[in-house]
Amino acid sequence: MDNHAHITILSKNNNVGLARLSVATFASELDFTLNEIEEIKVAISEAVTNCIIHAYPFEEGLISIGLKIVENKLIIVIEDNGVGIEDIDAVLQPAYSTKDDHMGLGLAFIDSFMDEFTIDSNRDSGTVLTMAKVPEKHKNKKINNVIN
Amino acid sequence: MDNHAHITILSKNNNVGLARLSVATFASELDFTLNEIEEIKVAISEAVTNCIIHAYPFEEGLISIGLKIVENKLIIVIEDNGVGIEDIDAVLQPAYSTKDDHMGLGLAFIDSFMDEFTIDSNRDSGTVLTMAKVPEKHKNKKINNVIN
Amino acid sequence: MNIRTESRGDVLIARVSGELDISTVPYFKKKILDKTESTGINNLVLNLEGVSFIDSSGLGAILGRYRYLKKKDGKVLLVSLKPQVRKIFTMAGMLKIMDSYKNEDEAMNGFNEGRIA
Amino acid sequence: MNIRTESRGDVLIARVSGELDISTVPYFKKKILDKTESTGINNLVLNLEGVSFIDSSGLGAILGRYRYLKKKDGKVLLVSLKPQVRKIFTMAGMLKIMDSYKNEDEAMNGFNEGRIA
Ligand SMILES: Nc1ncnc2c1ncn2[C@@H]1O[C@H](COP(=O)(O)OP(=O)(O)O)[C@@H](O)[C@H]1O
Ligand SMILES: Nc1ncnc2c1ncn2[C@@H]1O[C@H](COP(=O)(O)OP(=O)(O)O)[C@@H](O)[C@H]1O
Repeated sequence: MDNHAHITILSKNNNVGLARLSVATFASELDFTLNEIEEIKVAISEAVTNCIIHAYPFEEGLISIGLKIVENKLIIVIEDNGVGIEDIDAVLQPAYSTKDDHMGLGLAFIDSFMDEFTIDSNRDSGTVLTMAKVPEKHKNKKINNVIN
Repeated sequence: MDNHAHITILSKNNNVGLARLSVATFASELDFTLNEIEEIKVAISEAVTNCIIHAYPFEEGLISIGLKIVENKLIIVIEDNGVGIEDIDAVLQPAYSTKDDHMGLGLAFIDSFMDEFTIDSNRDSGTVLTMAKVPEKHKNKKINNVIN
Repeated sequence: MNIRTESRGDVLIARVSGELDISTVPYFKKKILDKTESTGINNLVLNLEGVSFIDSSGLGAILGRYRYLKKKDGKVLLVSLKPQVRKIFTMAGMLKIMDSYKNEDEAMNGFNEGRIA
Repeated sequence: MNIRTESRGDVLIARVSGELDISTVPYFKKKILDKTESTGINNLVLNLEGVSFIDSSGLGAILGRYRYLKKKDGKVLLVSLKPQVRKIFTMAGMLKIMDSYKNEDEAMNGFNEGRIA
């Protein structure tokens, strides 16, 4: 059942849909509900949009999306070689944005919708977002096992 | 408008849908009709299925899908590191298959549905399929230009 | 991929929906085989109205059912092929060996006419 | 992304369908701006029934229209939010500043009640 895939796209607005759809299709191998798939789509959309807007503000760059299924866990690694993040703690605050007309909710959405979420970033060498999600169904199973 | 993307998947039955959907989404940036998108989906399905069945008959391997839009042309390169093809002329014949229960129509479908199609293969180093398609709309334009 | 079946006399109707490719062919084969064996019915009406995608693996699976049932003097009739699905069947020459009908009723009539003749 | 608009008195109704993300936000902004400017209407009913996806870029674009029209004493009302769309609006706290209605008629009533009060 374990699977993995890798997608590289250019940081173009049009490619956000491609990223979202590919990841949703890959994720559908697991027992996610439609609602959970929607949450994954929002997380991908936010992460890829951040690469387009923030990581590569001046010219197009590459966005790498690594996908993995290990047992019942979907693991997604989104990587850019863009400008990087100076203060990771700051950007993780909801409503914090380094751009005036942005809501600063992207990373907060990712954090709410995914079970695990970490950021690694270095000024000028880029940013790596790692996120993971397990279908609710399987989480319940685990809890039931503990209870019984 | 030019764009490119790259997808790597494992040679698992389940991943054919992912390949098809990703390519269809990427292709939809061009002016393809729904019917043409369906044709592209069949071509991808055949090429990726061949990698799964023929290129890696014994164990899973990687399938690489390169996507490019250059002006109005969609270019797709599908590559495996599998067993390779011994006699390319032979396999290009419709109804030719090296497997008993297969129809031998995959490559014929690709050839009908795409405008350009070439195979490069070496025994034991794998196979590269390159195909390209231009939306009918734009082909007509070219012809009109010549006529006028 | 979803397959619902119904038997009407000596005809099994299978209503297939979803994508028929290498990932769903094993389920398709097993489901049709199980149903024809458990009912002993050798005539099959394949309603493909809900099939949104088919490639040569899907065609191969249908051809396989056709050959299997033909050996038992059964027939396979096709129903409700969408234009893009019909195109694939036509290109493969499969409409030369299997009849195709607009709807299930016409296909059932197709069986009965065959019998009177 | 598809946006159809209709004016009813001093209210512009915009029926949006498709995915509202960074790739469609420029079209959304331009379409709403053009229509409100050309009609001089500052009240907007956004019918999002056909919106199958929205992320924070989409929310940002709607918030932008809200701020722009508010400066002109206009209002933005939301109509027909699907559950997953409503969740995103709620999480962003946007339903605290914009009212949401089941359908267009109720939203139009919402405007009228506001006026009587
Ligand atoms: N891939 C990235 N590269 C560089 N900076 C980023 C990246 N992703 C996020 N950031 C920074 O984190 C901030 C917060 O991001 P987010 O919560 O998504 O809100 P927004 O995108 O609306 O600003 C951004 O304003 C930006 O400064
Ligand atoms: N990627 C590949 N690697 C190795 N052999 C291949 C590959 N693709 C096609 N072939 C060979 O070409 C033949 C014809 O392929 P095709 O026309 O798709 O029909 P089928 O898959 O039904 O056999 C196959 O039977 C196989 O021998």
